[in-house]
Amino acid sequence: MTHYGSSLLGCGVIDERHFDMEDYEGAVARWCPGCGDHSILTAMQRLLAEEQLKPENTVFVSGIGCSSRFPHYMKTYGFHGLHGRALPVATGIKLERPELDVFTVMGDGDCCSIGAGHWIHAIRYNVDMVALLLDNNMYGLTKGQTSPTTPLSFPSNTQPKGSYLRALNPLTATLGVTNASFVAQTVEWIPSHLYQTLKAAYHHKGFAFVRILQRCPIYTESIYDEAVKTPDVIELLIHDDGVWVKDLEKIYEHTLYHDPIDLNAARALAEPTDRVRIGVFYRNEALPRYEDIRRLPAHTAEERVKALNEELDRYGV
Amino acid sequence: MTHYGSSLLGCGVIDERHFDMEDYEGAVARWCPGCGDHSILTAMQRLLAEEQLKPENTVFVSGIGCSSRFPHYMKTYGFHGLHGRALPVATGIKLERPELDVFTVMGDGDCCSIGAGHWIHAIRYNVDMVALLLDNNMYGLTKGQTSPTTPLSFPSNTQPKGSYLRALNPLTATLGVTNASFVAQTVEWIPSHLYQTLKAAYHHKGFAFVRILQRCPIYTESIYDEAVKTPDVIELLIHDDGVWVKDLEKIYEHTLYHDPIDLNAARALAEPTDRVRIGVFYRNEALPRYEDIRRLPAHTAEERVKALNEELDRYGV
Amino acid sequence: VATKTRTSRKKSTRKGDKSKLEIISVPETTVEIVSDSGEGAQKCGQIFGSTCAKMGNGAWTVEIIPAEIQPPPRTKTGGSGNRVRFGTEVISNWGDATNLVVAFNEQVLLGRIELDALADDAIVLLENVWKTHPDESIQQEWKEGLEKIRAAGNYRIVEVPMEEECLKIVEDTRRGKNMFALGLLAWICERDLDLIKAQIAHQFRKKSQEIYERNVSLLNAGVAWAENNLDFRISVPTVKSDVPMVVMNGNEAIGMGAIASGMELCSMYPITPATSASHYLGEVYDRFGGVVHQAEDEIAAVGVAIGASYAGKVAFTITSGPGLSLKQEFLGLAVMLEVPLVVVDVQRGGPSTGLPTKVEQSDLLAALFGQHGDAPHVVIAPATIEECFHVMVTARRIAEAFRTVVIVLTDANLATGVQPYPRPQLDSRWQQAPINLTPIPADKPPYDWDPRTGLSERRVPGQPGGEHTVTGLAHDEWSKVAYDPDSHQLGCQMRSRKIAVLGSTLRRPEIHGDESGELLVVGWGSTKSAIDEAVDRARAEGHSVSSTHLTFLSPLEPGLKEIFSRFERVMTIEINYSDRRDDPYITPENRRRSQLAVLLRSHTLVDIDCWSRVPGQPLRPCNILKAIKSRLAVGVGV
Amino acid sequence: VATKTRTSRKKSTRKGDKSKLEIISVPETTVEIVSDSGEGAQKCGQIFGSTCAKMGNGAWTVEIIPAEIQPPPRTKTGGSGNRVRFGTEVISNWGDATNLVVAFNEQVLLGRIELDALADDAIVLLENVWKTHPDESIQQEWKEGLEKIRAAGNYRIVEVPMEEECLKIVEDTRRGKNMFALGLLAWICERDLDLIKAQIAHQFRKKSQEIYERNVSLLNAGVAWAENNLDFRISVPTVKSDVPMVVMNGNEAIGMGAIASGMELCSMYPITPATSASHYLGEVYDRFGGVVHQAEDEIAAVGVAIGASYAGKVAFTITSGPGLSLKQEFLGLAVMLEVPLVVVDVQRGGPSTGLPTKVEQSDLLAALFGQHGDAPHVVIAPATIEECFHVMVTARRIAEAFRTVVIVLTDANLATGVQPYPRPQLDSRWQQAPINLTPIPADKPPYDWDPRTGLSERRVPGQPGGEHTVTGLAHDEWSKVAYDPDSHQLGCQMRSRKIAVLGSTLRRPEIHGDESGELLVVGWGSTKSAIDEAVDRARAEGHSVSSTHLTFLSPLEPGLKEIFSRFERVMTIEINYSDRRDDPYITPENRRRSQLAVLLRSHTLVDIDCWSRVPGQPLRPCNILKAIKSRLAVGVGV
Ligand SMILES: Cc1ncc(C[n+]2csc(CCOP(=O)(O)OP(=O)(O)O)c2C)c(N)n1
Ligand SMILES: Cc1ncc(C[n+]2csc(CCOP(=O)(O)OP(=O)(O)O)c2C)c(N)n1
Ligand code: SF4
Ligand code: SF4
Ligand SMILES: [Mg+2]
Ligand SMILES: [Mg+2]
Repeated sequence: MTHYGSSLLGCGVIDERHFDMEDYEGAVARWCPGCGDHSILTAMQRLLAEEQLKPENTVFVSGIGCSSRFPHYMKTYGFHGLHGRALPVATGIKLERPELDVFTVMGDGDCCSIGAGHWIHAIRYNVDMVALLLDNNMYGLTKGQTSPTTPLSFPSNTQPKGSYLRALNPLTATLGVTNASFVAQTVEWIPSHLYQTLKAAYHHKGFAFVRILQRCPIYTESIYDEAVKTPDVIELLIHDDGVWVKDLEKIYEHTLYHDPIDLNAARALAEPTDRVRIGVFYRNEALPRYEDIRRLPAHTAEERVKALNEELDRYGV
Repeated sequence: MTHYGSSLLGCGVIDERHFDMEDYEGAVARWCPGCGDHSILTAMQRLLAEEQLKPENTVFVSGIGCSSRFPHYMKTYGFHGLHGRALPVATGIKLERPELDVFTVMGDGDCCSIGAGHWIHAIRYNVDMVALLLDNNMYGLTKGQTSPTTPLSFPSNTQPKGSYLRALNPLTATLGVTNASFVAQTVEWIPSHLYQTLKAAYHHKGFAFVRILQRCPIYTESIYDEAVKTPDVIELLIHDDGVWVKDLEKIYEHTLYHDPIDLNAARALAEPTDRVRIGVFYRNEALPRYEDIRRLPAHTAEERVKALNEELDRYGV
Repeated sequence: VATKTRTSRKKSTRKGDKSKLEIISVPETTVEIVSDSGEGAQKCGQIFGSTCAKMGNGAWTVEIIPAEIQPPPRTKTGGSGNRVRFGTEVISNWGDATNLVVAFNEQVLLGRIELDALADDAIVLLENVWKTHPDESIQQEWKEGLEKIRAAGNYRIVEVPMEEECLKIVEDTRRGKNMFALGLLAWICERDLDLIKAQIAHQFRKKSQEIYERNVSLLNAGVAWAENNLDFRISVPTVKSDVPMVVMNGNEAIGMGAIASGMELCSMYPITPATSASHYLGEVYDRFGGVVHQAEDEIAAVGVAIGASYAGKVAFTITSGPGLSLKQEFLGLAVMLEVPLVVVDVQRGGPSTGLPTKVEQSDLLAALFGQHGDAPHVVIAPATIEECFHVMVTARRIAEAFRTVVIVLTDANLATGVQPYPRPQLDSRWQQAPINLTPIPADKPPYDWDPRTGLSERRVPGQPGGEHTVTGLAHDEWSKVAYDPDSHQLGCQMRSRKIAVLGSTLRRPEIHGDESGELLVVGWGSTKSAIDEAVDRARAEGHSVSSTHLTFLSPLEPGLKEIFSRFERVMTIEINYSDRRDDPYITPENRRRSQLAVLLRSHTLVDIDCWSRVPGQPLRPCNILKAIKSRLAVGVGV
Repeated sequence: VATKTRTSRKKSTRKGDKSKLEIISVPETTVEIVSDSGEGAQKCGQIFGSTCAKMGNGAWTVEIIPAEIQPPPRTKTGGSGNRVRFGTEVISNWGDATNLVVAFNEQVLLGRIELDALADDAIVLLENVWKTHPDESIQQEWKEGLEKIRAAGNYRIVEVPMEEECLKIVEDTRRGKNMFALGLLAWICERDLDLIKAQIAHQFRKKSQEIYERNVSLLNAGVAWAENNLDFRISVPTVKSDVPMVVMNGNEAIGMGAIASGMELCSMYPITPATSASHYLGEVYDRFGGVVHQAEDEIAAVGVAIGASYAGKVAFTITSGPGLSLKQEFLGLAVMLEVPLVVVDVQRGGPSTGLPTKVEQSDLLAALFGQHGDAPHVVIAPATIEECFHVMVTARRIAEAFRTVVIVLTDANLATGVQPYPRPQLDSRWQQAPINLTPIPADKPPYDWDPRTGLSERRVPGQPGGEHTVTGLAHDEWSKVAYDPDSHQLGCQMRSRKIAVLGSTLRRPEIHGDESGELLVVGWGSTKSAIDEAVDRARAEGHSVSSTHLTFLSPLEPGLKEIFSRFERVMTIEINYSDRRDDPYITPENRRRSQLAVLLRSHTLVDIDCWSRVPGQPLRPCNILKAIKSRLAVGVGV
């Protein structure tokens, strides 16, 4: 993301603080043992340390869900809001304070079900933020209901005989929306790839949407089992403009060189296959960012009063 | 759509009524002179007459907007509901009464802005209905505000300096959603193509989404001007499984033979060009329909009581 | 309906001799111009209205809006135009009835008559091209229409060959009649032609000089025709006010007030009748560093506003009933997080989509109680267009100082009504302070509630050492999720307490009329002026009645019970639904009462009666007067 | 807190001689089992609870839920399990305090003690593996923990080597201790082991026989250990009820009630604590031709239900507070269209996301007034699990007969509480009639309102000749958009009238206790049994207090004012927020009162006081008793 970090705070003075990963640790994470959210939290703390982001200028925004507890576990500013409504809040924050680094953390129900309308429009606005979809294919916090990304005929408490619909594909859905500028997929159980993807998303200028396949040992353990155990299932999308983790090809032999500027290819690659493709599907920094389009020079109270008096003149009798 | 029409009503007796277009005319349409909605209404009345749909077994569902006044002007059952919420209501109707023919009429604000979440999910459910997007690129009823489909920098009352974002493309958005089964585009000023497209949508088994480019002489007159005046701008997608209006090629010379089963091609074709492509982009009847998946045999009151008594036995002390 | 004009005209010497010009001199009069939509009556009415204001009259202009998007020509429901009530003194409501009307056809006039818009002795100027219209059926309609009109009241009807006269100047009279009509009215009401021309020039500033001139000659033609053919003029003395005045509608006032308060973001989704405020801001806001964000829906609109408020500066969202319903969940969140937020609800007819363009006051209880759970917050209702301006400054201040949600309830009557009022003397201290990024000491909790007041200091991202996560879950002073009984009880208590503290700073409402008596009428919002006017008339007739008007609905202003106790009867007058006392099945026990009455009965335990209607129109002083008298007629406690 | 057991034990002869077994014979007792989550205390508690029910005891089982998704082991807030209160008579609430508790570690026990869950003389069975735990710090925690525990009350503490004993049978004691504990409780409380084994068999029906047997041997081990080491048993006589009984929780009752009412569609979006009702229906509904539709959000959920209702059969949606807020707009539409609809709100702690798993009664005003505009509808609140079943039949009937929205307010206490109640005698007439497709005469309007009652005949698609478009805009009897004053006034009147008509069919509420006296306590919803119990105790102590409980909140039941007038004081007791009389800044005038109190004060003008708390727990009879006494202590009208 763009860096205004110190502009407001440091006012010229060099900020000599150094931050370690621990400096970003908030409350003790209360996810289940083996929950994929833990490793995402770690990767994020590593990223912030690597980028030396100022805790006070970083905001994590979330909805409601297991995944949405994320901000509580970071030692930054956080907004744990309403189920499905993280993106409008994050958009408002960036509109008022473009200099802040904003990360939005959502679950699959949060983002793709109740939040779907905001999701589509956040992609359009292309506000400069990182938007993470922690996708465990299930409603976790409410104890196991079918989500839009639940695989066909996978059982849940609301659909005990198995999900009635094919899973929604968050990648093709995102890629179908005009102004999509960054679309990536990664998995929480390959830390190096997860980290590099978060990093790429962070450095992207615009709305960086990352779908993270996330294990939920409680409700969807079996779903990612194979993908976790057999490297053969994974296919790496590699490119200099995307994510290219050195040496990862040694473990995951299926690789595909894909230029993320190619939208049609991205859409085709995003279609479901028996492989799990991870990497950056699409990336285009040429697209305008809403908060830039709307940015205005600051006005002092006096300037406003002066201008408003001129305005009132127009209405004088 | 599938026809249970007489099954409930006629109970074996042959229904000898014949319906002319006039039989489908409700209140006098109160759209502005030159409003594209008029010709859509006419095409629809023609379709119902051609298909001899029973007025009592046909339901038009809409949201709120100029376009959503549509049901009032039809002499069928109608549900003029809430802004953005037509699709859930229509889904409920089909769940309870699959034998009814349901048509959903939405505006571009209605469907693509406030209704976006329902739109995405209605595509997923693939309920067997016709869903029309009457797209005048503007909020009409509320007197001219930018809609998601308003072209970049086209002015409106809320964005007088011009729309800030590129227009959302309803076709690529729809095609990005898993289970999309019918996606077409037509224009209201070519009645024969409009009619054939409605007809194809009606006969499609599943959620038939049709974007109709609709003129609004009051707020967006200029937008479709060129497309209306110069046939050269139009490009016909033709195919036996799509829409193929005899002799139309004589006027509109740009034609493209496109097999609507090819999803990748459909997505590529749906991308904006300086041509206006009309026809069926995608069509796939192999996909399951939600109301079919969920349909259950009817139960009598007595059967229910009996089964519930058995159930209560399980809870007996 | 009886009117001042009538009485005063009686006084003026009437010879019945055409050569002698009758001057109807009155303290106030009400003028209407009504046409098919598209014939420009509204433009004419607006210019006439602001001319009155600019000349120093008190004036109130309201729109006459057709029901349909595109009504058919020559229909009763299709009428479009304006009503302008103006007088020597301040005028703050649309009054009882029209004394002078210019109608472009007899059908739209009939529509107005059926809505009981005209005074019984109104003067009617009626385009008569229809009389001789080629289309037989139209001639027939005219004949029958005129009979109906004559039967309806003792109108003084003057047929005007508007078409004929205008054709002398333009071909398409649909684009000209309105200026001719303006000329008629200008002459009759002795309006300043230079002021009118100046406004025509402004109206057509983007058009060619030629168009301007054509309109002026149409205006002059109207003046000339009136001069040559009419034997009366209406004279409403003007007194130039000594303070500078501005003239605008309530939504423009809301917009300017938002600017004056220093709010930088209006996050909205279009909905009538709120939208025009964002149209206004869309035009000018960026000159003040302000942004109008049109969100994808009302939920996103309030979410964006909350995000911006959380991030530093109080933002606002503006909507109407259906949008309020959609925002309820987010309002509860803002209350819980103690993020300041201003919400404007420009009320319209309900329930559901209801009457989108019409006035109603039926969102009061939803604004007060619509959020699930216990979510104390502030609700304020401006009563005049001037208050629409100032309420935004107050609302932003309260939202910030008390870290809470402030809902501002206006309505379609204020939103579209145009009135001159004293020009606000702007103060840069009304503007909210720049974002404060001073570091936070480690031992200071994000909710450092003062246990007595429940108040705490606002904190925004960027303040070093202040890192914390706000949450809609029950939480303690450190904003940590806390489900224990004490934490939740304390949080609820602190959020409620600060509203009581705000209440303790309020003044008791003023009484219009005697401090005690037989009947007290209580109102809120846009009905103030109509109620006060009715009360004045009742008092003039010797009745013992007073009125009071509430600006704060939550917290309520102090002293209400004591005030009510000084009157034998208390009743609210509102534009929302209540069962009538004599309706079948309705008992004093199960009667559905109007919304303020429900609130005040609970608050004061006084047996507060109500008179309320949902006509989709502002209330008329004369009808309020009737209600007052009939209430005085029945015994106490009935 | 004082308890029955204590008193009665005093009576039982105590020798202090180990060989002599003490029988603590009591009319009722309360048992808790609490462990770290994942150790299966809940399964143990459920089996124990339903065993009590099956043996013919009155019993009430509530869950003890940890705050966090995955609480760390051995923490005070991490306790998970059940409380079972059972007795000879009917038991309908969780009571005051626990008399016997089995705790898997000292920390979760401390958590319960801090929540004041234990009776002062409670018997505590405590796993003591921690005492000698390799980890020093844990040994330390144990030492300090036990000191705290001893300091907290006069508990009779028995250390149990659960780990040691279970290891004789299984390696992983996390999967076994709960059955051992069940054995302990079974022996102490003289429970029927065959009934217990049958339920273990049912619990593990999908698992192997071996697993079943392992659990049974753990059970037996627990029984044996108790027999050999304990010198007391608790005896609660059972009387087999003469009517057949069923045992379930409130959400299961809601689900079965929906089936009994003939509703075929539950359109929902998951939200705690409502979801388990749809889990239940998800399992069984299709056997009744019913569908659980999980929509994309709450708005779509209610929209789908309305669509289905409109198309033929009344459908329902189920949610909790946040979902209610989101549904408000659609509820207003259903009222306006007069489409029947049933909405269940299983209330939880608010505002906002609040306390998702905890009980509260704070959605009352939002349910009554949350829709913008005037939208009269029905609100009902069941008070017991039995009523949860029957209310669904009533709600569906009213929704259909009155063509309106019926909101059913339950809460987390009813949703998760498990209790035996008389088995419903099903009646096929409870089922809604098949869709009626008879043709409609041309002259019959879609809203053929009876002008006296506002009632009209329902019409569904498929009825020839009945074609029309329903609209949320103001409309006339033909469902044609109508903005004229009379049409809108009439529509509002008809929609209000029919609710009054429903009210006229209701019975006045019954009084628990004397028909008049010093104090009347008014409640609604799940607090009934706790209030009545407290009132009984107060009366036993000679106080003049009665209680009454409201099932209908809109329309209100008749005769309330008259009933209230027979008591010197009236107060509501609710689980929602109210300012305390003695809070700073709080005056009788500005005091925020609990929600039913607000409603009843307005309705009856009686000075109704309130005592309400938001502990995130059901109220305890003992606390209600305190409140009653303190209210009686202060003078009238204070
Ligand atoms: C408006 C609203 N609806 C429903 C809920 C209940 N709820 C909380 S989290 C959640 C879904 C959780 O699933 P997901 O978004 O996938 O996140 P996860 O827990 O799997 O990380 C739901 C339905 C709520 N809190 N608010
Ligand atoms: C909940 C809600 N929000 C907003 C509105 C106001 N409103 C009515 S129609 C409309 C949009 C109309 O535009 P569109 O959907 O494109 O339909 P069109 O009028 O152009 O045919 C809006 C915002 C409303 N009625 N309800
Ligand atoms: S339930 Fe699943 S998603 Fe939630 S914390 Fe546990 S493992 Fe993670
Ligand atoms: S405003 Fe536009 S869309 Fe609406 S009726 Fe008129 S022409 Fe049609
Ligand atoms: Mg999930
Ligand atoms: Mg539109």
